[in-house]
Amino acid sequence: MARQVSTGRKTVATAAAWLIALIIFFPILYTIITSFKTEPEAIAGVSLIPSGTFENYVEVQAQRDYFKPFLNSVVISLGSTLIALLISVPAAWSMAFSPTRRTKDILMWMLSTKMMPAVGVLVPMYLIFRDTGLLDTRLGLTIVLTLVNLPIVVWMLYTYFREIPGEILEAARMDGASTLKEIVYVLTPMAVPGIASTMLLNIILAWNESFWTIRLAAANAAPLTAFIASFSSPQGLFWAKLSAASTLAIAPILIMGWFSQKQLVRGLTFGAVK
Amino acid sequence: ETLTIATVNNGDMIRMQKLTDDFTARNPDIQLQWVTLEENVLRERVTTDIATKGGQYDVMTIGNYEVPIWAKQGWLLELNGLGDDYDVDDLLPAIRAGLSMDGKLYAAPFYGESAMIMYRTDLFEKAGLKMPEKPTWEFIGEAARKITDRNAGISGICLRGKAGWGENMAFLTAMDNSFGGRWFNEKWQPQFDQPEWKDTLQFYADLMKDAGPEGASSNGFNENLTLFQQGKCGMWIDATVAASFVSNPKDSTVADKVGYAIFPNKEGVDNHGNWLWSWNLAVPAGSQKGEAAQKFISWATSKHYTELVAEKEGWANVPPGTRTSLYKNAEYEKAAPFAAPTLAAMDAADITKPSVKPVPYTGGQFVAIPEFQGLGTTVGQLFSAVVAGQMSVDDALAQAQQVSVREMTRAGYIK
Amino acid sequence: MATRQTRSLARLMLAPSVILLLIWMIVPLAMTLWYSFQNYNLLNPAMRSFAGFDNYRYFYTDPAFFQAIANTLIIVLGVLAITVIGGILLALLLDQPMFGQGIVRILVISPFFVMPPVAALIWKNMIMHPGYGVLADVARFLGMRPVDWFAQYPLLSIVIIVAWQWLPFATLILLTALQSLDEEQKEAAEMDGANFLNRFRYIVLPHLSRAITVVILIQTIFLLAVYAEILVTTNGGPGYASTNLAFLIYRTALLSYDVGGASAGGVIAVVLANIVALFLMRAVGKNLDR
Amino acid sequence: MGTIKLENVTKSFGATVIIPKVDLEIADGEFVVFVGPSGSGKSTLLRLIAGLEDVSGGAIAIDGRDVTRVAPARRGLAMVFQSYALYPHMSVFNNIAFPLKMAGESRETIDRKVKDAARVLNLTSYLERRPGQLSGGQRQRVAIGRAIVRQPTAFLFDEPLSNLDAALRGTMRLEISELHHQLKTTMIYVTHDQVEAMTLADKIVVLNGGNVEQVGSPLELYRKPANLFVAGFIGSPRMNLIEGAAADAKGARTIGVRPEHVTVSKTAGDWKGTVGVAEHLGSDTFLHVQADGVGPVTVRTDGEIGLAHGETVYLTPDQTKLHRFGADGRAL
Amino acid sequence: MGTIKLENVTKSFGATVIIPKVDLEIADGEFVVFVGPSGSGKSTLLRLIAGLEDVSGGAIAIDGRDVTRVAPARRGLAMVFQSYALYPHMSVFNNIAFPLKMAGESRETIDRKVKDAARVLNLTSYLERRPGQLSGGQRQRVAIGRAIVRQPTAFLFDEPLSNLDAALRGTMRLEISELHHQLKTTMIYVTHDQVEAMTLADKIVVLNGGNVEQVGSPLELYRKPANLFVAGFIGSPRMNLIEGAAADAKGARTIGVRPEHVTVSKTAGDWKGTVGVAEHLGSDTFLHVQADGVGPVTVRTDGEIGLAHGETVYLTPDQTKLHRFGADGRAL
Ligand SMILES: Nc1ncnc2c1ncn2[C@@H]1O[C@H](COP(=O)(O)OP(=O)(O)OP(=O)(O)O)[C@@H](O)[C@H]1O
Ligand SMILES: Nc1ncnc2c1ncn2[C@@H]1O[C@H](COP(=O)(O)OP(=O)(O)OP(=O)(O)O)[C@@H](O)[C@H]1O
Ligand SMILES: [Mg+2]
Ligand SMILES: [Mg+2]
Repeated sequence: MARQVSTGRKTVATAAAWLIALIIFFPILYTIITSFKTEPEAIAGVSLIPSGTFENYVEVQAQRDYFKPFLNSVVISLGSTLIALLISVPAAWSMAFSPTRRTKDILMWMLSTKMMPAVGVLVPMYLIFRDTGLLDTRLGLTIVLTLVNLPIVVWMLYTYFREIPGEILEAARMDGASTLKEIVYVLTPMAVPGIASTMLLNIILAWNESFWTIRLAAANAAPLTAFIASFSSPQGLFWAKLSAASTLAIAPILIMGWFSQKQLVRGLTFGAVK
Repeated sequence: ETLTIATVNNGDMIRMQKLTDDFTARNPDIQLQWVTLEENVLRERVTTDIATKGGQYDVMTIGNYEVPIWAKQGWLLELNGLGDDYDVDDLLPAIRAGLSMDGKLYAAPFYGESAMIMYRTDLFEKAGLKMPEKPTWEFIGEAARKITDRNAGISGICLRGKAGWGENMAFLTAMDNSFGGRWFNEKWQPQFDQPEWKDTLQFYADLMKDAGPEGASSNGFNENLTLFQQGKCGMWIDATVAASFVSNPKDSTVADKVGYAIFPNKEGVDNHGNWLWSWNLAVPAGSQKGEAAQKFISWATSKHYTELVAEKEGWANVPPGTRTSLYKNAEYEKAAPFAAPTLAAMDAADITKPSVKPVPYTGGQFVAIPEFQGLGTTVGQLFSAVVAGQMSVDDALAQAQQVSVREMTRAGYIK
Repeated sequence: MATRQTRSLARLMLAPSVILLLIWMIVPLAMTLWYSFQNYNLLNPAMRSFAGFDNYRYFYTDPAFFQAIANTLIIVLGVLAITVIGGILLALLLDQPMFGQGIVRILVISPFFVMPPVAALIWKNMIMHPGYGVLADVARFLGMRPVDWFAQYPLLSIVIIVAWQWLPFATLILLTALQSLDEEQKEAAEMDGANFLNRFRYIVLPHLSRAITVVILIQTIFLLAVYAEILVTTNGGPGYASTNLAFLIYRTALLSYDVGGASAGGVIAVVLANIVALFLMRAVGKNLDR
Repeated sequence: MGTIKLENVTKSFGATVIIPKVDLEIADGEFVVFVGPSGSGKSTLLRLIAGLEDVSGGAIAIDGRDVTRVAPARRGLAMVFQSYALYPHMSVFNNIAFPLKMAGESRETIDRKVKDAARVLNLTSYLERRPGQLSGGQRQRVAIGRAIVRQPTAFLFDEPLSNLDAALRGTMRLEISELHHQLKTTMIYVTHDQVEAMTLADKIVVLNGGNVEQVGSPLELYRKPANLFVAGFIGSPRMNLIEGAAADAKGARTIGVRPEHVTVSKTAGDWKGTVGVAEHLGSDTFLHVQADGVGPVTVRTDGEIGLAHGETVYLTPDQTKLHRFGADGRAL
Repeated sequence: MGTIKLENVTKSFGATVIIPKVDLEIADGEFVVFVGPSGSGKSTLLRLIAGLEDVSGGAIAIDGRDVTRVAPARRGLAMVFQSYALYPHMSVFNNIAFPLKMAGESRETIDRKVKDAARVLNLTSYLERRPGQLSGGQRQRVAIGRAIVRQPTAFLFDEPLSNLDAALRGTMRLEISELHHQLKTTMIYVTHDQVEAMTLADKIVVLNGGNVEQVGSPLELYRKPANLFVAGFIGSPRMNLIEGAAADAKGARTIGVRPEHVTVSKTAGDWKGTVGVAEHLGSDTFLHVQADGVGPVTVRTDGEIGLAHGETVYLTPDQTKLHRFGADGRAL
C-alpha cells in the first residue's frame, strides 16, 4: 500500500486509536494518579491532577516491605520460566521435527491439563507440599509455576520450531553435530526471537499467577500477589494506599512489558503466521 | 529463633508490627516474621495450614469464632506460659469466656469489640429527635426515615449489605437475635421459616430501601465507615471499633458530632444482639516454638503493650476491648469518648446465650460451628440479593431455609 | 528427519515434559478422585469416612450448581465475544498508519500485565464503585443515577473486567496475524473491485480465522478458571448471580473446607472442561492445521 | 480497446527517485514486455499503471481517459501477481468468481463465466480444490482465470512464471502466448527471463535504473541494440564486448559480437586464442576462448566439435553483425 | 578415495514405494548428476546416500565399507542443500568452521582451514558477515565452503543452483565445474536443469518414478537415449517423437528426431507442413510446424529466417540422427 494515505484519514485513525487506547488504559492510569493523591482527595470525585504526595508509598512500604516479595516474584517467575524452557525445548524439538500421528493429540492433551480447576486440588497439593517440605519455599512455587505454564511454553515453542526449515538441522547433522549439539548450537540460537517471546509471555503469566502463589507461600517465598493481598480491604480510607500498592505490584511487569513489547508481539503469533 | 506470625491487615495489627522493636530488644534471640493478609485470605490460609498441620505459622491471628472450634479439635496450644505478670483475670470476662475451654485459655485477645449505634447528633437535633437510652428498632426505623435527605446525599442509616458470614450476616444475625430470633432450634433445625427472621429481614430490607445509601448491597464495614466519615449517614450500627475511626478528626469530617447508643432491640425483646468479636493470637498445637510464641503473645496482649502504644501513638490508639483495666484508666477515658459506650456494649453481650430462645450453639453474631462460614456466606448472598432488589424477602428466606437444612443434614446435625 | 535413530531420540526428548505433566495431572487428579469419595471436612477431620457418591450428589444438587454452569458459559462466551470482536476491530484500527503508534500499542496491551486480583480491585474500587467510582462520577455529572454495577449487573461487571484483561491479548494476536497478511492479496482483491468491507469479509476475516482459533482456545482455558475477579468483587453474589463453577468449588473448598465436596466439584469441572475442550477442538481445531 | 499512455510519469519514494521520467505508448492488443535488471523499476511501473501506487508526477491514460487519480478497481485492468495472490481459503471456483461477485453479477452469469474461463484454462476438474492443493502451473492458471473473467481492457503480469520450474515455464509461456492470440487484449508483462521476453513480446521495453533504455520489437533489440546496456542485456549467452585495439580498428570505443556470430577454425582467422572450458549441451557447445589482445570471447558452435582444453584456435567475427559503440555507450 | 555403491536399495514411506530398486556404482572422483522429473526420487536417493533417511532394503557402501546403518555424520560425506541451509545466526567464518568444530579440531587448525577454503571460494572479505547479508551466489559459496573444509569423501548437491537467477546460475555452474577440477572429489549432483546436467556431468543418471532409466555420459544420453523417456527428457527443445506411418516406414513404433536435426526448405523435403508459432530468440528460431500425416514438429533454425504463420514448408530429418523405438519404448 504505497499509495499516499491522506492526512485526514491518518488523523481520524490517530484520534480514534488514541481515544480507545486511553479508555483501555484509563483504569491503570487512574490508579497511578490516585496513588499520588491523599486519601480524602481519592474519594472526592474524579480528578486527574493529584496533589503529588508520596505519602501513600511511604505508608505502604511501612506496612509491608515491598522488596522481599518483589525479589521473590522475580526469582519465581524467572526461575520457572527457565526451567520450563529447559524442559520444553527438547520436547518441542521432537514434536516439530519428528512428528507422529499423535503429536497433535499430545499437544492438545498438554493444554487440557491447564483446564483443571486449581482450587479443586488445593488440599491434595497442600499435603504433597507439606510432606515434601516445599511449603513456603521459592523452589516449591517455581516448580508449580513451571508445571502450570509448561503446556503453553511447549506449544509456543512448537509453533516456532515448525517455522525453522528442517534442512538446517540436517545440515548440522551432516556436519557431524550430535542431537544435543544440534539443539544447542543450531536450533536454539536460531529460535532466539521465539524463545525470547515465549520467555516474556511466561514471565508475565508466572508473575500474575495468583492462586498457587498466595496459597503455597507464607512469609519467605511470598511474591507480589501476596503483597497485594494484604492491602485489598483494610479498615479506614484506603483508595490511595491501595492504588499505591497496586501500582507497586504491577509496575515491574508493566515496565518490562513496555520495553519488550516488540518481542512479545512476535511471540504471540502462536504459529498464526503462515 | 524466628517466629512466623500470620496477621490480619487492620490498623491495630499494623501498628503492632511497627512497635516490635520493643519486643526484640527484650528478646534478642527471637526474630519476628510477618505474614499480613486481608481477613478472608488470612482465614483461608491459616485454616488450611492448621487443618493439614502444615506448620507454616508459629503464631496465628484468629477470631473468637475459630478458637472454640479449633480448641475442640486439639489444634491449639494451651496458653500457660504467658508469664506471671500477665494478669489473665484482667481480661474482660465475656472475651475470656469465648477463648477458653474447660477453663483453659487457648488464645489471647489482641482487641475486642461489640456493636453499637453511632449517630449524628447534629442531624438528630435538626430533626428534633433524641436518642433514647435503649432505642428500639421501631424508633431507629422512624428516625432513619426522618433524617434521610436524598438531595443532600444523606442516608438515614447505613448498614452492612455485602454478602459474607462476617459481613452482612454478622449484622443480620445480631439483629435477628435482638428480634428474638435464632439460627437453629435445639434440634439444629434452621429457623428461617419462623416469623422472627421474616420480621428481621423485612424490616431490614424496607429500611435499606427507604433510608439506606446507594449500592448498599455491596457495603461492608469499610464502605459504611467511609460513608459515615464523609457525613453521608445519619446512623450506623456496627462494630464498636468504628468509634475510634469516626471520632478521629484526621479522617472524619463529623468527628465532633457523633453520639453513641446501645444496639437496638425489638420492642419487648430483651436482647441487644450479643455481638462480640475479638481478634486473638494463638499457637498451633504442634509448634516447636511454643515457648517463644507465648512470649510474643504475652507481650502483644499485655498491659505493657497498651502503655507502649499510649506512649508512642496516644491513648486513643490503644487496642480496645480486652482488659478491664483499660476502662478504668482515666487517661483513656479522656482520650476516647467512646470508651464508656463500648464497655457497656461489651458487657451487654453474652455469646453463650445469644438469643432469648434456647439454642444449641454459642456465638453472638455468628454460630460457632465449622459449617457456619460456608452456610453463613451462602445465606448472606441471598440476603444481599434482597437488598440489591434481585430477590424477594420470602424467596430469600425460603431458599435460606432450604440450603441450611441441606447443609446441616449433610454435616450430620440433623439426623 | 526420519531415521530410526532420530525418531527414538525424539521420543526420549519428549518424555520429560510428558512425564512431568502426567504426574502433575494424574497425582492430584487421583487424590482428588479419592477424596471425592470421602466425607472429609478439613475442620472436622474426625468425621472422615467413605461417602460413596454423596459428595457428587451434594455438589450436583447445590442450588447454585446449574446457575454456576450457566454463568461459567456466559463468562466464557461473553468475554470471548467481546475480546474477539473488539480485538478484530482494535487490530484493524491499530494496523492503520497513525501518529504515535508505538505508544498507542503500549497503552492497549497494558491491561494484560495486570494481575487478576489487582485488576479486580482497580475496577471495583476505582471504576465501578457506586459511590466513589469514576463511572459513578460520570453518571452523576450527566445527571443520572450511578449504576451499582456489582449489585445490578454482577455478571456483566465480571465479564467487563475479565474482557478488559484479555482484550489486549486478543488484539495482539490478531494484529500480528493481520500484519502477516500478504500485501499482494489485498491488492489483488482491490484490483478485483472489492471495497473495504468486502476485502474485510472475504480476505481479512478468513485470514484471521486461525488466529481467532488460537485466541479462543487459549482464552477458554483461562476463562474457565476465572475466580479471583469474582472473589474480589461480588463474592459470587448477589444470590448466585455471579457464581461460576470455579467459584463454587472455591466456596466449597475454602469457605466450607469441604474437601470431599470440593473434590467432587473438581472432578465434575474436569469432566465439563474436557467436554468443552472436545467441543472446541471439533468446532475450531481444524483451523489450526491449515 | 486497450491503449495505455504514460506521459512524463515520475515516481519517488520519499527523496529517492525510482522513475525519473517515463513516456510510453501501448497500442490496443499489443503484448508489451518490460525487462531490466532487478530493481530497475519494472514492478513499480506496472503498479503505477495498475493504480496500486500513486504517481509522483505525470499522467496515465487508458483508452484516452485520464486515470491518474482513479482507484485501481475502476481502471478496468486485471493483474496477475508474481505470487499469484490467490485467496487461500477459497476454492478455485470462488477465486475466479471473486471479481464477478464484487461486480455484483448474478449467480448464473458468474457460474457461466467461471466455467467458460475454466474450460479455456483447462481447470474444469479442479474447480472445487483450494489453491493449496494445486501445482504451481495450475495456480498460475487460476490467477489468470481470475483476470480473464472480467474481460479487462488490459492485463498486467508481474513475473508470473518466475515461481515455476523450467519445464512448466516453457509450457505456460506457450499458453500465455496462445491466450493472447485468442483474446487479443493488451498485455503488459514483466519478466527478467530472456526467452520469455523474446518469444512473447510484440514490443520490449528495456528499463535500467527507472529509465527506458530502448523500446522495440524483440528482433530490433537483438539486431540493433541502442546502447551497450541493451546489447549486453539482450541475447544469451551474452554478447562479447571488446575494447582496446580491436575496437579502435573499427573506429569505436567498444565493439560487440554475439557468440553465435563468431566462427572457429583450427587454422586461420582474425583473432588467435586458446580454448578454455567447453560446455557441451549436445545441440550446441559454448566455447570459452582466451583471445590474444582481445580478451575472453565466448563462441557458440554446433554440437559436434572436437576441440580440447588448451588448444589454439582462430576466431572470425561476422563483420556484418558487428556492433559498434561510442564513448558514451551509444551505438554508432 | 570416494567410491559409492548402492546395491538393491529400496525405499518406501509407509505403504508407498518411492524407490523400487536401485543399483548404482560411482567411481572415485566422478561427477554424477541425477536428473528426472519432479517427484522421481532424486532427492530421496541423495538423502539415502547421505544417511538422512533409512533405506527400506539393500545396502550402501562408501569406499567399500558398508554404511547402511551408519549415522550421517559418520559417513564422511558433505552435502550442499537446495536452500543452502546456512546457520543464519553464525558469521560466514563460523558457518564454515562448524563441521571442524564438531569434529573437535583445534583453534589453529580451524582458523587455517577456514581461511584456506575462503581463499579458494573468494570469500575472504566476507568472513565476518552473517548469511543474511550475502547475495545468493555468495551464500552458495559459503555452503560449498562448509562442505569442502572437511575434505569429505564425496559431495552431495541437491539442486544447489535452483534458487539463483539465470545469470548467476551460469557463473556458479562454471565455479562448481572449476572446483571439481581442482579437488577431484566424487560429486553427486541433483538438478532438473538440462544445461547444468549436460555441462557438469561425467555421468548422468536419469531417474523416473524411482527407477534408473539410463546411466551414461551426457553425449551418450544425447546421442543414444536408451528409451523414449530419456529421449524426451534430454535435449531442449524436446526431441520430436513421431508415431504412425512415418515411424512404420522406419520399422519402429516411434521415431525421434531432435529439432536441431531437421532442416527446413520452402521448396522440397520429406515432410510437408504448415508453419505455426515461430519463437524468435534472435540467435535461433523455434519453428512449430504442423506436418501432414506426421503431427506437430518443432524445428530449430538459425536466427534469420523469413517464414510467416501459415506458410507451407518442407521438412527433412537428418537420417543419420534418427532414433528408433520399439513398442516397449526401448531404443532399437
Ligand atoms: N515502497 C518503496 N519504498 C522505497 N523504495 C522502493 C519501494 N518499492 C520499491 N522501491 C525501490 O524501487 C526500485 C525499483 O523497484 P521495483 O520493484 O520496481 O524493481 P523491479 O524492476 O521490479 O525489480 P525485480 O526484478 O527485483 O522485481 C528498487 O530500487 C526498490 O528498492
Ligand atoms: N516423508 C515422505 N513421506 C511420504 N512421501 C514422501 C516423503 N518424502 C518424499 N516423498 C515422496 O517421494 C517421492 C520422491 O520425492 P523426492 O523429493 O525424492 O523427489 P525429487 O525427485 O527430489 O523431486 P523434486 O525435483 O521435486 O525435488 C515424491 O512423490 C514425494 O511425494
Ligand atoms: Mg519486481
Ligand atoms: Mg528434490
